[in-house]
Amino acid sequence: MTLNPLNIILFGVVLLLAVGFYGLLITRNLIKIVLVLQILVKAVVLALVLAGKASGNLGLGQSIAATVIVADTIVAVVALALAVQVRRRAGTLDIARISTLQG
Amino acid sequence: MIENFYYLFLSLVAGFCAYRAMISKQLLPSALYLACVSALVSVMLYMLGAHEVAVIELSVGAGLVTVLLVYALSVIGDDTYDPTSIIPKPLAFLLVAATALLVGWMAYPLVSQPAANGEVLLANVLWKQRALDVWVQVALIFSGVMGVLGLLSEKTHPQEIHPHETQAAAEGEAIAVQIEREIHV
Amino acid sequence: MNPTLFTWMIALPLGVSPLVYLAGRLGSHKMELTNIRSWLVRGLALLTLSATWLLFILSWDKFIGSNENLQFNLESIWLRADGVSFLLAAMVLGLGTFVVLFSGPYIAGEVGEEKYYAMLLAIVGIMIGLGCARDLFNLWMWFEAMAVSSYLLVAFYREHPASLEAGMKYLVQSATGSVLVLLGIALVLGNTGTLDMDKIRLAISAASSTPLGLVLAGALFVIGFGVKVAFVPLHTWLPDAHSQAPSGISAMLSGVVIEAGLVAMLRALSTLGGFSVSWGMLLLAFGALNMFYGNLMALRQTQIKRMLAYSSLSHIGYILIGLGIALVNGSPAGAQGAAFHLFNHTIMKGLAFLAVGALMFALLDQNGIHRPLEVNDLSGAARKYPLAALALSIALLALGGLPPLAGFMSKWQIFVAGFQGSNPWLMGLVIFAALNSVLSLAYYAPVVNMLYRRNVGAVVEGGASIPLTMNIPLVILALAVVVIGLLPSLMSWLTEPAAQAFLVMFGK
Amino acid sequence: MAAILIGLVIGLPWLGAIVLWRTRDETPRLQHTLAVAFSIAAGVASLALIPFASAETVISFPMGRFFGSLTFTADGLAVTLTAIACVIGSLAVVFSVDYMRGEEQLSRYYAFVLLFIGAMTGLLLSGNLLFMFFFWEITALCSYALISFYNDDPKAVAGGIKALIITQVGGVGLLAGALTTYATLGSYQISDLLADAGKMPAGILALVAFGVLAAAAAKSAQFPFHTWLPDAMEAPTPISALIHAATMVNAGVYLLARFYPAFEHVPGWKLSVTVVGLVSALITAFMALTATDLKRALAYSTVSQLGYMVYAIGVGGVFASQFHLLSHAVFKALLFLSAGAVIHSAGTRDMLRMGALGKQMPFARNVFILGALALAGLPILNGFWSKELVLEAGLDRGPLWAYIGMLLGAGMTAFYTLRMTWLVFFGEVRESLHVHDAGKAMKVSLGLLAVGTLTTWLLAGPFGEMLHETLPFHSIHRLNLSELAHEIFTAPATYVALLVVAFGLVIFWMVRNQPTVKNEAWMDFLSRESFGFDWLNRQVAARTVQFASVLQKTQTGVLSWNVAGILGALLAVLIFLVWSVR
Repeated sequence: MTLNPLNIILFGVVLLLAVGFYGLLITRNLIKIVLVLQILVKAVVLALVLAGKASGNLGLGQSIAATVIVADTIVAVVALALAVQVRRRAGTLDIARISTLQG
Repeated sequence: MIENFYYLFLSLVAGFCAYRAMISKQLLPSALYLACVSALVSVMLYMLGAHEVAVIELSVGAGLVTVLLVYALSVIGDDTYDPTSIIPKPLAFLLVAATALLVGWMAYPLVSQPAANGEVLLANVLWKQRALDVWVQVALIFSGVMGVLGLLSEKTHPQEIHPHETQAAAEGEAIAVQIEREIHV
Repeated sequence: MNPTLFTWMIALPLGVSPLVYLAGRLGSHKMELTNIRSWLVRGLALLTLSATWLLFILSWDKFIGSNENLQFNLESIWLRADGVSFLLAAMVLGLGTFVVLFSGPYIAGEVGEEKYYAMLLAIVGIMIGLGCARDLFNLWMWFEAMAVSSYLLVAFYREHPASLEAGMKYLVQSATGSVLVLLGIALVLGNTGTLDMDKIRLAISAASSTPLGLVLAGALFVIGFGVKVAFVPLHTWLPDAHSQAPSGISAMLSGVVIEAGLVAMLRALSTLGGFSVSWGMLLLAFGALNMFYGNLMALRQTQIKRMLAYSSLSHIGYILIGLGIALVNGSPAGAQGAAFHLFNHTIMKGLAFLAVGALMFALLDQNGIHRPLEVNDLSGAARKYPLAALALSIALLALGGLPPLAGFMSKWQIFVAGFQGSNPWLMGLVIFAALNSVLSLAYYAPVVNMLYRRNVGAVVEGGASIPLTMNIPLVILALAVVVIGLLPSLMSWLTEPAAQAFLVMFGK
Repeated sequence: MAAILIGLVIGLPWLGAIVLWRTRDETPRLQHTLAVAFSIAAGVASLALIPFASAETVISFPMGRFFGSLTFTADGLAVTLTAIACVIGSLAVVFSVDYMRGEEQLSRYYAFVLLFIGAMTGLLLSGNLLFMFFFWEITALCSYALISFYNDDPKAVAGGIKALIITQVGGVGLLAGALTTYATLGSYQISDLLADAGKMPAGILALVAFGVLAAAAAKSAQFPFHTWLPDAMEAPTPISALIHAATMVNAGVYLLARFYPAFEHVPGWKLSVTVVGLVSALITAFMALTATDLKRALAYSTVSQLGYMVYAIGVGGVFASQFHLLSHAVFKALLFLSAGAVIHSAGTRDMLRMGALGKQMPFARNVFILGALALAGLPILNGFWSKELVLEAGLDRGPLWAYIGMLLGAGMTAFYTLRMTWLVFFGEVRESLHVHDAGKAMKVSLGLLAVGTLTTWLLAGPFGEMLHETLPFHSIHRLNLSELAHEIFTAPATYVALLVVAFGLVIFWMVRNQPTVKNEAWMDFLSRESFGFDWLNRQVAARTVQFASVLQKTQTGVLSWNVAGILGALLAVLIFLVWSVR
């Protein structure tokens, strides 16, 4: 096992992913959930560039990473808009308090 | 190698910032920590040779998203309440740790022998080879704009609703109380 | 004729979508123009869809005439229209047209009407594009665009906390799924250095053994796309979203969006070739789980839209079993049954949601009541709404798999495939599926019974009438369900090429 | 010609169903007239079809890959049962004119009755397993709709659902049989299955055979699926006559008779059929001993008599079983309809509230007695001939213990038959019910059925001849009337059976003054619970619902748990894949 930079970046990606998923599981504030999703996106962007680098096709990796950044920013914007609307209509951001649909 | 050390340091700090962003009870510090994560990731991207993406990540990820978050916070007010997790934390930890270890182990062979690097200019790839992606992205942005307009534009500005005022909120409250009881038992 | 004509099926609805929005904003400060704007928006949407149908027919002609896939490329990214693409396009266009027709009175006067139609058109174009995408990342782009354009539609009633709640769960879970898909794409890119599906296939078949990274990528595709396809236990957003969205959108979500997710998943998985039996087993396992879980959950529902949402889970189960059998056995019958059931599910579930929507519109919305429609509200509805009640009954009985309706024939075809290999496990699975169909009758039949009760309930008593434009889609879809049940080979022109394409995709 | 007649027999009722569905409830006379016209037309067509009986496939219509061809074959077995279904069905419709007078939603009622008759004839005439299953399912749907016709009554709704679910569960057996046949022989044609059954691997053939047995038992309400039929008595009485005499329950027996040559050599199959018939005949006869609900008593006797038919097939007496089916269809329709006349005017089904009604409704009494005697198997009514034929086949070719069991059943039948008649029409007045005799349309149906009860046994000769001629795989033993009479009257078994019947009658006569037969608690319990199977059904239903409500808790509606579901599934899939790739 050689410690090349890519190994360490893979470690970083997995670390960010783990933190992000853990955050998704334990967070209850809607805005924070959007924020945590952004951590996951960072991890994915890093992973895409890493994959491009590892396969010797960095341009491709870069290109889709750039696209992903923009696309997921849009998702974040819509999510924030939804959160704002939830706050206006339901009066709270706590997902446990807006869990009326069950069963 | 010194490069390895840099990467390790950056990864750890990014992980730490991400952790702080996730764990912080206040939203504003969370947003700032997220910006830090973004900045650190873009440094790593830069070091990997992905200069253009690093710039985009820095401006969009660290800049725009932070601005948006702060803006949303200012619209909402100071509702930064983030109470105890619903899922037992050890369970969440186990689930995430097991998945992450498995993913890491399975993905490892990929990076064990990196290929030689063929440098290609991003602009060439993005606008020439991947032009269709860009077109779809236009559709996506349009949809997103529609979404934001549809969700937020108000013909009349109704009174903001505060907790405990609506029936749904009351129901939600009851459920939340029940969930909290279950957590503490 | 130009072989790239099919790309206009994608471009036209997408291009007109902003125009629809702009048309809906014309003189928006003048209240007296509301009706005109409303007509303009709907007319434009319908016109566009009609033109798209024309394009569909022309490209279909080309496709069948030349007997090979239509293709188009912009530099390195290819779009190819094969049988699966055309099946998806037909489903999307068909249901989209009916939903636009149906939504006229339903959405009229709501805030954001023009955005509703704009998004409806956009999502039609996007889904057709998704069916043609042949580049892994491009596929993700279409997939993400589909998700983004459906968020607004799900949370359309933005005044209602429940609707926002459903939208929020849908958004967060979809986003999580798409992150997983992206990781999978990164792994494929890292292993093969390319994103073009055919090149990936070549690269993988050249390698001697399957790298572990690609196995991981496959799992990530299954789970990531599986969120949208509503595999149990990734399905948790579905009952909420389907029951809270406007009924036309519920029909779209259940009738085509989850199917589009399935197509995306199969496209992505097929590139990983190699050990397709494992994928087959995985699909079979999820199929059995979906079927059983969906049926049991539907058994206890009192809200009819939620019940239909759970029944979607079980029908996805049947489709997965058909596909799984095709992968495990390599039997064309399984693929055909799955393609046929995919199509039938679109018309049956579309009909069911539209009929429920029509009843909901007449019984609740018109009286200004905003709450879910309960089964008990329908007591004696057939007295007052014979057409809608009959349409709903036909849809439910077809979903339950009773002949001579469409659902019976496609389930039968899947079952035949299961028995063909004389594999005891598959035979057992088919019998389990058949018993599940019986179980599903335990919740479909009481609804039908409720519709035809003699006692006309208070809710039905006070209901308004159902407008003509809502009834037209019901009549056409109900006729389709019956006729396809009687002449099952009627749709094979569409489903057989799809099954063929599916098998080609997986290299059978 | 045969093709046209087959088209008419199936098409006329269905056309009638569509027409009646569109009629308005404000015009009941029109509805009655249309229904009678369509059903009688179908009946006439079905009778006209009889001379054209042949083993040839008459209609063939390709349906595309995986579905085979839609074929129809009008052989002796099919045309006889078709005639029973259509003729007795049309008599039930005629009876309904009086019975359903003033009821609401007649369009739904008649539409489903006609749909039912059409589906039943389709099931009988179909030469293709897939379409047999197809029609099989439609009859199940129609029976559901008709049993819960009074759909505001929770009992009727529950009875309908029960019938639907149980027959559908059995139907899975037929489904498996049809699929296996197609997968092995590449054809859905019944004739191919009969011809090539020997070529199928033994295990596969056994699967088909027992699948068909399960389907038949469920449809004919045989053990262990006998629980749905008593609950189905919530239907209007003409429906009970239609379902339980003319159409649906016969389908199971028909299925066994149809496939008998294919499965005859499957080890254990004939014995299983015999046992199913025997157990059903005995336990339901036992339940009929204590029943106090008139229609339920008749329902139990139906299952019991169907047990005789199934038993007959189990011992190889296909002709005897079909002959008994014919007799039973006629006399049981007579019994149900005359009971319907009583219930209609008395307003109750409880026999303990009736008594001495005979004086006020002499016509109904007379025909009921006629039917009852046929059911008890007294000479020279049709029930006598066919039951003796069944018993004789059993003695000749079946195990002795089964024969003795069936004899016991015959004695019990005599007992409960007389008990029913006595409780309703004779004895003391227990409650002064204001009753009136049957109406005009009712009398027409009842009269015709009474004539049938007296005479259908005369058809034995031509019936046997026709079966012999048109069923190439069955090797039916031909028997003309005088041979039949000779055989029955010279066989000592006949006299043994008659003795047992007489014994049953005498025993009832001795206890007639305490007709409620201070039932022992255990007897009541066994009857009420259908020997524990009703309890079993309830348990299965309750457990399913309970499981479902536990499962509902998994849909927490909380986003955190939803995401945990995604991660958990990812973990599970990864573990599965790593395990399967290694």
